[in-house]
Amino acid sequence: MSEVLISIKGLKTNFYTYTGVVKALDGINLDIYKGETLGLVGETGCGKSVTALSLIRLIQNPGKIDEGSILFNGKDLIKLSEKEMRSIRGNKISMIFQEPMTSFNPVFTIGSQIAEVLILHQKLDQKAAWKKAVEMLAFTGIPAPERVANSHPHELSGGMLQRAMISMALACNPALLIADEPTTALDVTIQAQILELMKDLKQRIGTSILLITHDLGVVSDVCDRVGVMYAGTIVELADVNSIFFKPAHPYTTGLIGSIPKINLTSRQKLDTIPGSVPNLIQPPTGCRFHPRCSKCMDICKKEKPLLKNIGENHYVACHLYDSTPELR
Amino acid sequence: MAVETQDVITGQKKKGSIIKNWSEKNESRIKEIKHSIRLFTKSPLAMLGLVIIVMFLLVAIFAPYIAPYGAEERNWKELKQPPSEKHIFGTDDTGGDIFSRIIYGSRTSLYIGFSVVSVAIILGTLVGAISGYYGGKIDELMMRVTDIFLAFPSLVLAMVICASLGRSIENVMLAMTIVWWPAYARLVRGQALSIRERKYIEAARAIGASDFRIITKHLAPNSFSPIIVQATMDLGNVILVAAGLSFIGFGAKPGQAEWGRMISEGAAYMLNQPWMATFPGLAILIVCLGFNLFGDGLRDILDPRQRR
Amino acid sequence: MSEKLIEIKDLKVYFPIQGGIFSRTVENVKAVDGVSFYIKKGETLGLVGESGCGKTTVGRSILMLTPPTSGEVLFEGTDLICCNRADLRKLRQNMQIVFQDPNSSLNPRMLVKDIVAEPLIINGMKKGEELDRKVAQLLETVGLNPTHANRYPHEFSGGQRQRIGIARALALNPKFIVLDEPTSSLDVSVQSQILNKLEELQRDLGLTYLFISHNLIVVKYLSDRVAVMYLGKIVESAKTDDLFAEPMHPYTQALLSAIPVPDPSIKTKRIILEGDVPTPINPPKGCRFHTRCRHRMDICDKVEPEFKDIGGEHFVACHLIDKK
Amino acid sequence: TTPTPTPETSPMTIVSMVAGEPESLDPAYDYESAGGEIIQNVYETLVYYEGDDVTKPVGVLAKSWEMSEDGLTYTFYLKENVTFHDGTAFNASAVKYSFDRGVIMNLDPWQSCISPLLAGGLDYMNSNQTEADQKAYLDLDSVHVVNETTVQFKLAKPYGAFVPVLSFYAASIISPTYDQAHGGYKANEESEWMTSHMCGTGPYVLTSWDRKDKIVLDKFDNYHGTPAANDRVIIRYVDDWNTRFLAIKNGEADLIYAPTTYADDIKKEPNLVLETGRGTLSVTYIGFNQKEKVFQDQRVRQAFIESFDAESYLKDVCLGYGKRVNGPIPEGLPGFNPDIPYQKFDPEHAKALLQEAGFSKSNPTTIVLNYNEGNDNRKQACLMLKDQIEKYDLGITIDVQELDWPTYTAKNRAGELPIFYLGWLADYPSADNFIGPFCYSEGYYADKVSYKNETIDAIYQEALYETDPAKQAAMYTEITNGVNNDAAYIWSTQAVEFEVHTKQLKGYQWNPMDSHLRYFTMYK
Amino acid sequence: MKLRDYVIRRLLLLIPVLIGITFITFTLSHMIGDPAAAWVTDKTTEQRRAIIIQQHHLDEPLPIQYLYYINDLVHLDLGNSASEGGRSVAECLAQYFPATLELTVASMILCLAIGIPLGIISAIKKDKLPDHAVRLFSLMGVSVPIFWFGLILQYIFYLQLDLLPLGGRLPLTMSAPPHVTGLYLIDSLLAGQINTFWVALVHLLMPAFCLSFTYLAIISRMMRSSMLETMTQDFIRTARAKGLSEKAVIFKHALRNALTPTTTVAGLAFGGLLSGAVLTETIFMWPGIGRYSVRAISSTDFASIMGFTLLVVVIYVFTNLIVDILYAYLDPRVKFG
Ligand SMILES: Nc1ncnc2c1ncn2[C@@H]1O[C@H](COP(=O)(O)OP(=O)(O)OP(=O)(O)O)[C@@H](O)[C@H]1O
Ligand SMILES: Nc1ncnc2c1ncn2[C@@H]1O[C@H](COP(=O)(O)OP(=O)(O)OP(=O)(O)O)[C@@H](O)[C@H]1O
Ligand SMILES: [Mg+2]
Ligand SMILES: [Mg+2]
Repeated sequence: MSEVLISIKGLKTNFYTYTGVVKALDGINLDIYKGETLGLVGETGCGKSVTALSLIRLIQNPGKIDEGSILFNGKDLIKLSEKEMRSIRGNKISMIFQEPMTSFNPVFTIGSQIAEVLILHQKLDQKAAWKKAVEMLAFTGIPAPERVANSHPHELSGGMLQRAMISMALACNPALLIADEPTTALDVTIQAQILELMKDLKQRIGTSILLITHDLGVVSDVCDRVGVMYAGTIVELADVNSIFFKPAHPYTTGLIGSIPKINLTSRQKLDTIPGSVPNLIQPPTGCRFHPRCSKCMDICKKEKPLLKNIGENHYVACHLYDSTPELR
Repeated sequence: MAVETQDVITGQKKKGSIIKNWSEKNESRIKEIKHSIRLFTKSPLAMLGLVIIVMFLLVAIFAPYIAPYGAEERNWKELKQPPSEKHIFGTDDTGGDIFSRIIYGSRTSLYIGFSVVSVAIILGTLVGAISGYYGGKIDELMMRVTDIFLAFPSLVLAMVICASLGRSIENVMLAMTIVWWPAYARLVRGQALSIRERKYIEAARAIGASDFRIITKHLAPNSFSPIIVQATMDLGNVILVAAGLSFIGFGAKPGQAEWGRMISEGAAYMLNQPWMATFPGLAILIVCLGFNLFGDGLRDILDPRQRR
Repeated sequence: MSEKLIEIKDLKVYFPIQGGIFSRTVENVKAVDGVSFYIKKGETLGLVGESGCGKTTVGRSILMLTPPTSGEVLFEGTDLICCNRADLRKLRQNMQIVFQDPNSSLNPRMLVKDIVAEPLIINGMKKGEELDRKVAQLLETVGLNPTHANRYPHEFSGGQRQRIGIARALALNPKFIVLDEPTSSLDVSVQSQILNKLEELQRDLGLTYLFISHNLIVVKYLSDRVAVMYLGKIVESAKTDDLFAEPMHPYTQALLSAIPVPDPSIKTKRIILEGDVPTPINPPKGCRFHTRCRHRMDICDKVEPEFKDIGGEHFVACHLIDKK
Repeated sequence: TTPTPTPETSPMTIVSMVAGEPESLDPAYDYESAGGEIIQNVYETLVYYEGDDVTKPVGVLAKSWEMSEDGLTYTFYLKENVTFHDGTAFNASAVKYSFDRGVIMNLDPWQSCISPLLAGGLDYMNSNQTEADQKAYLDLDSVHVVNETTVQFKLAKPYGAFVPVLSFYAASIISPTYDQAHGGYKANEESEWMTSHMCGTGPYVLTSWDRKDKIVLDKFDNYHGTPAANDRVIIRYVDDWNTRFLAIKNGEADLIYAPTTYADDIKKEPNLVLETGRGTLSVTYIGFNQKEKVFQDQRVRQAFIESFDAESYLKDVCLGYGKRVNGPIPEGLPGFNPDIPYQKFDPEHAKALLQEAGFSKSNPTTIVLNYNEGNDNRKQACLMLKDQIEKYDLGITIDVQELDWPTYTAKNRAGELPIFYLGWLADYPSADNFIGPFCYSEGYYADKVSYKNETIDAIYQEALYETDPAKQAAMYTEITNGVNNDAAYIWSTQAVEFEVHTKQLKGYQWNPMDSHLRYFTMYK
Repeated sequence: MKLRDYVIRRLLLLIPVLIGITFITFTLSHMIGDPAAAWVTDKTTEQRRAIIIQQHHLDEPLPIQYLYYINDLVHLDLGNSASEGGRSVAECLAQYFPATLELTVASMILCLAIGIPLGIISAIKKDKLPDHAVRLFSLMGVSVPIFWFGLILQYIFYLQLDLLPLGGRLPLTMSAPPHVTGLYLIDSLLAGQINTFWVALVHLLMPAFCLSFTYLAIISRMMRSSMLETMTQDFIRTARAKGLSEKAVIFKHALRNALTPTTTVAGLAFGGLLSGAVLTETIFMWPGIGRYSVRAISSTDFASIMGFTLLVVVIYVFTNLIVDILYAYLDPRVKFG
């Protein structure tokens, strides 16, 4: 496999709220390789977005990254000064969000908002930045980029804005693009447009992508590898085929089993995962999945399973595999 | 606040239906209240407001026990005395003890505040809820009417109404009610308009609920919190405007223990007997501050965005 | 399985837009513009389409929650549009709706038991022992612990809230339920719980569903027949398997190909539709889909294609069919 | 350019700061003291007084006068070489013009004091004032020009105090030429021009009037008498006491109007002189409206009288600035009798009277007591009375209410006030200006409060035409005793002179008939 | 809807409001026993009164009277002011209004100049000491009786510290600059009287601050909450993700968006300031319409009270209109509705 671009080790992020400490991330370990598209899936509230925001250190009050390291280009992002971190954001690592409609500032034109990144990171002057912005818009397949650049966000449709968002994110040739549910707010046909675009871009520029979604369809469509998250932990990490055809963790198994398959001919009962996501203020002891797990053992209630390599680039955090010898 | 749910799915379905025990029955309600209280205690300003309001209420209730002199007790031999041990805030130009008069004045202020605000709320809620819920022509008409009232700055409208009704506390209260209700109508209407769109209203209609039921059971309770906030702050505002009206000559009778009047009487002596106006003014300031602090805190608590 | 429980004929629902100086109605949002279909007793009709195409509006107007502009809504042969209030109220007991967003469909200030009991109370049941028992029974039916009846909705998870909504819908023993995207705000694992429950209820209680969704895969799972809507009109409807096996309308084809299939072994060639859905205020003339259609012909922007039965309960509205 | 602080405090400018602004500067219309002050400084009457005496009228525009035997005709011989501010000459026709004008315009001050005295005046007042009525009156020629310097007044009935009446500022002489040039006069209508413009013969000329701000009077160079000792007088209207007080402390004012409540504060200021002690021609009183059922009972009135501690009021509230009064006639007027006893304060007796009159806790009564807004002393007096009566614990509540001045006077005029605190200031220095309003059943106040005592009415009619001062005084004493016996009014106080000026200001003079101050003797 | 249509629509909507306002004032005028009160004083004779009643059609049926009333208003005949020696009310208003205008505009400027930065500080330091301090301060503003506050200011700044003048627009010894606009600050500059300008400015300070205190508080609160609201918006997160500094995020991206709702409040505040002038002008002896109205009240001069009310309401209504239009114009998202 190719080089590691970013290496996240033991990342813990907590939110200190009135009602208690939300232990949103409980020691995330994750490598992102150069040029790959890594999918991150999991139920709502499992910490996908927090992972992404922690990565570029945009966790806002009352949240705090308490432990862990994020190695990027040999530097630990956690230890960088805010100023150094700013020079990475939007430049080396950029991010796009779920709601294209609200992610642009309503009072500025699209073009000026894209140009802003270029002026900031590439030190272009106003005019050059604008020109580059228009180029970027054209790059993502926007017809009439000039007109779009001069438009205010409310004048454009969601699909268009998401393209513009992508243009902005790619403006500085980032090494990593984080996409937090980039298509969830869009219609099926528009979603298809954006997914096609992302696949296309991946080929054209070779940026690594961290794609966050809860749509397993999207994952299977565009990702190379998939990380499955549950309640602030990564429970399984493997290439996309392994996840879909050889899921190892009981949670992943349940997740894959609970989607209706397109090629079913008659109705059959879907798998379910009983219960619901735990409260992260008082997360279950040991394996956070144990209260919902059908294969729960005594050890699961006490000890937190570690992420273990159980096969060709297939990692799982589950006590069921404690006896499995590590492959690597 | 998801509930641990394994029991729901994995069985142990208790036969015997809903539990009858009071504390269990109201567990959630109690939890709600406790939660609100906890949120509230985290805000020092709101707590300060609450303390002020409680003190104010106690003072009003127990006025005769706290005040060293009567509300209208005048010692004609001790006019305009500066603060002393005998009269800690001094005396006024009729020999009344300012401290005692301020204490009794809290009753007047409370009386005005609560009457005006409660009548305005009832009237405003009625109009606003009907207007917001039905929309259309009724709404259009009612909103034009409130537009007209709201086109007046409140003090000015209260002033002309008082001027044409004549001078008395009752007229001041009437005028202020007339001035205040449209704001509530607006507020409730806005709430109604937004709540009307919520799906649970639709659900209620789908199960055949009457308009009356929807308004009383669904619309009203849910538009409650901004009204409570507004009402709390308005208690302060009403007291303030009433004092303003009193200052320009409407409202309280001569000699009556009313803060606005005490200030206006004291104003003429500001040069040499500043205590006459200073203390009643401080009383108004503190009480209004109490209501505003409390309301501000309530707003934060009741704002769902601030929750959890 | 042949009797038509619901039949809709040429349903139109317009929303006036007020504008101009005197706020007169200047235009209409033609949210539903001539829709006809039927649902047979005990079956599930899936209704799919992009956001804003009018799915919800159809569902709501069947229950008379939005008064239709014109057309007929027949429930067991009775036209609901002409009904008076009292009759409508009676008939309504037979029809219920479950909403997409379980957060806003439950009154946050009411306890769960009151929410579930409300339809019963409205329809004349007195408070007391019997009501409590009925509520407990309903909660159990949808798989909730009756001891939780004294809690507020926000103390439950999304899936559980959706179950509360279903319990409320079931309270009056309806024959027909409109399911307006009941799972689209839920996680997959929870979605499957709900889908299973709906399936189970239909089997046990003999319910008829109108299942609205934009997730074709879910629709496929639950529906007997599927109708595809585009901009206020149904462009195609057929038995589920027929539709998925052989979509006739170019829009259906594109829609089917656009769904990301959660199976990495299937790599379909996507048909990417250009541009966005036009607004329903001034829908395109002729065939509404012509602006985005790959097979556009001259006739398409002039003549509106007929919604035709091409056999086996398969209806399509497309000029291509005529050509064949 | 330089800043332009106009030298209003330069040596020969006197700045006086007072509270209320004039309503009008027209003597035929104005009937309040702020306007009266300006009128007295700019216009002149035929007669006035010297020093602080009010018993002996001296000629101002008149040299001398005489009364006919029957007391119906007064002949005045006028000063010569007197010019109006517009340069025209003062003469008998000017006097006639001014008097005809006053009667025809038929406004307040004339209606109440002058018109009824003149032959035909009362008839005219009672008519519709049509052109014919006006002509009828003018044809009577009740003010008759004998020659350039002689004028005759014909009275309707003999009236002993006619000469004092002529010292009332309403009887000022205005320039006919000037008035005619600016629209002349009409019946029942104030003259818009003359309300804010003046043209008289006095020591000052009206220079400007900035509404709600100031009036500037300048020395009249062609004045016929001793010219003013200063060049300019600025009268500023500042409602706020604090400002006035600060202004005089800072030297921005030479004189200010001060309510007595501030006496202590004033006395603390070393640079200020408080001129006080001499009695004004005024009486403050509390009137009972006998139309009200409660006050028809004389015991109740008596009880109220005995409940008002005038002595303490004077001492504690008025800080001694005032005098007690024993009846309607203030000290200093001919006819005042110091031997009449003061009303006495006797709470026990009062309580007994009220009990006797049927008041008890079980049958609560509320009585509304009114005074006019902004008058602190009156407020205090009312509250004092209230406190005393409520102390008896007989279920009587005194509801003290304040009313703004116009409403107060209007209600009073309509006889709608049950019990009220008011004052009466002399229009002209004569006891009948007090006895009449209070005691005669058709008098101004007696009428309002429905007080009527036929014996008194009879004595009054007689006293009016009595030309022997001693006899007249005896009659007035009889009337006063009668009224006091009837318990018709609570006599509260007689106000005293109360003026504040700086030490630098010299030449201060005061006469009880001055409507505030006359400035021409002052200098710095 | 186009902006032009929106403006026209708003202007048309103004008509019922104006009719309603006049209806209310008409009703109130007729509630005080004497409908002729506006034109008579307590010295007006009966005969004269009869003429006035005829002249102003006060003997007609009420609906007709209302039309005459409107007619009088249109011709700026607001009656005569009894408390001003019978001058016409319109004349009095014209005389006193510039002083009020000067005062309210100065207060408005103070409000914005102090309130907006305070709101920003408060939002940025949410739940920290500066936020608590600003909130307490601004709540003080809405809680303080303005007339009392004026007295206290006078006591401190004039009596104790002797820094600022007690009241009035200029010292008693100084004459007004030549009348052009009636605003002393402008007139003095026009006439080149720099000293007068400074003196007038110093006189303006205390009353303007006193008057602005209430609305300063409201504006800073509004600014705080709209700032907080804006800071939670997605586009702020985007701006941060771009690598912008916190300063740029706040001052470039958040401020523009948060200012727009504040302008509306500022518009409302203007009306509030006008009515607040009633109390402030009385305390500071400011010769404006507020003090005029209080004098009118103390002599039941109903015509003047009504005139004052109408003037204030009309200004209030029109400033709100202008602010709404401005708002619609400033915010590209606003749909005219
Ligand atoms: N500002 C915050 N304050 C408190 N808790 C927070 C905050 N932001 C996130 N959390 C908590 O952190 C956990 C992870 O949240 P996160 O947004 O990463 O979930 P997610 O996987 O992105 O979910 P979704 O699919 O809904 O976007 C959640 O339990 C959430 O409650
Ligand atoms: N009350 C209303 N007033 C005006 N327009 C409306 C109203 N309700 C719906 N519409 C419009 O009608 C069209 C159809 O709306 P509808 O909610 O039926 O779509 P939908 O297919 O359910 O969309 P979604 O998938 O987003 O739920 C939309 O363009 C919508 O904007
Ligand atoms: Mg997320
Ligand atoms: Mg919908």
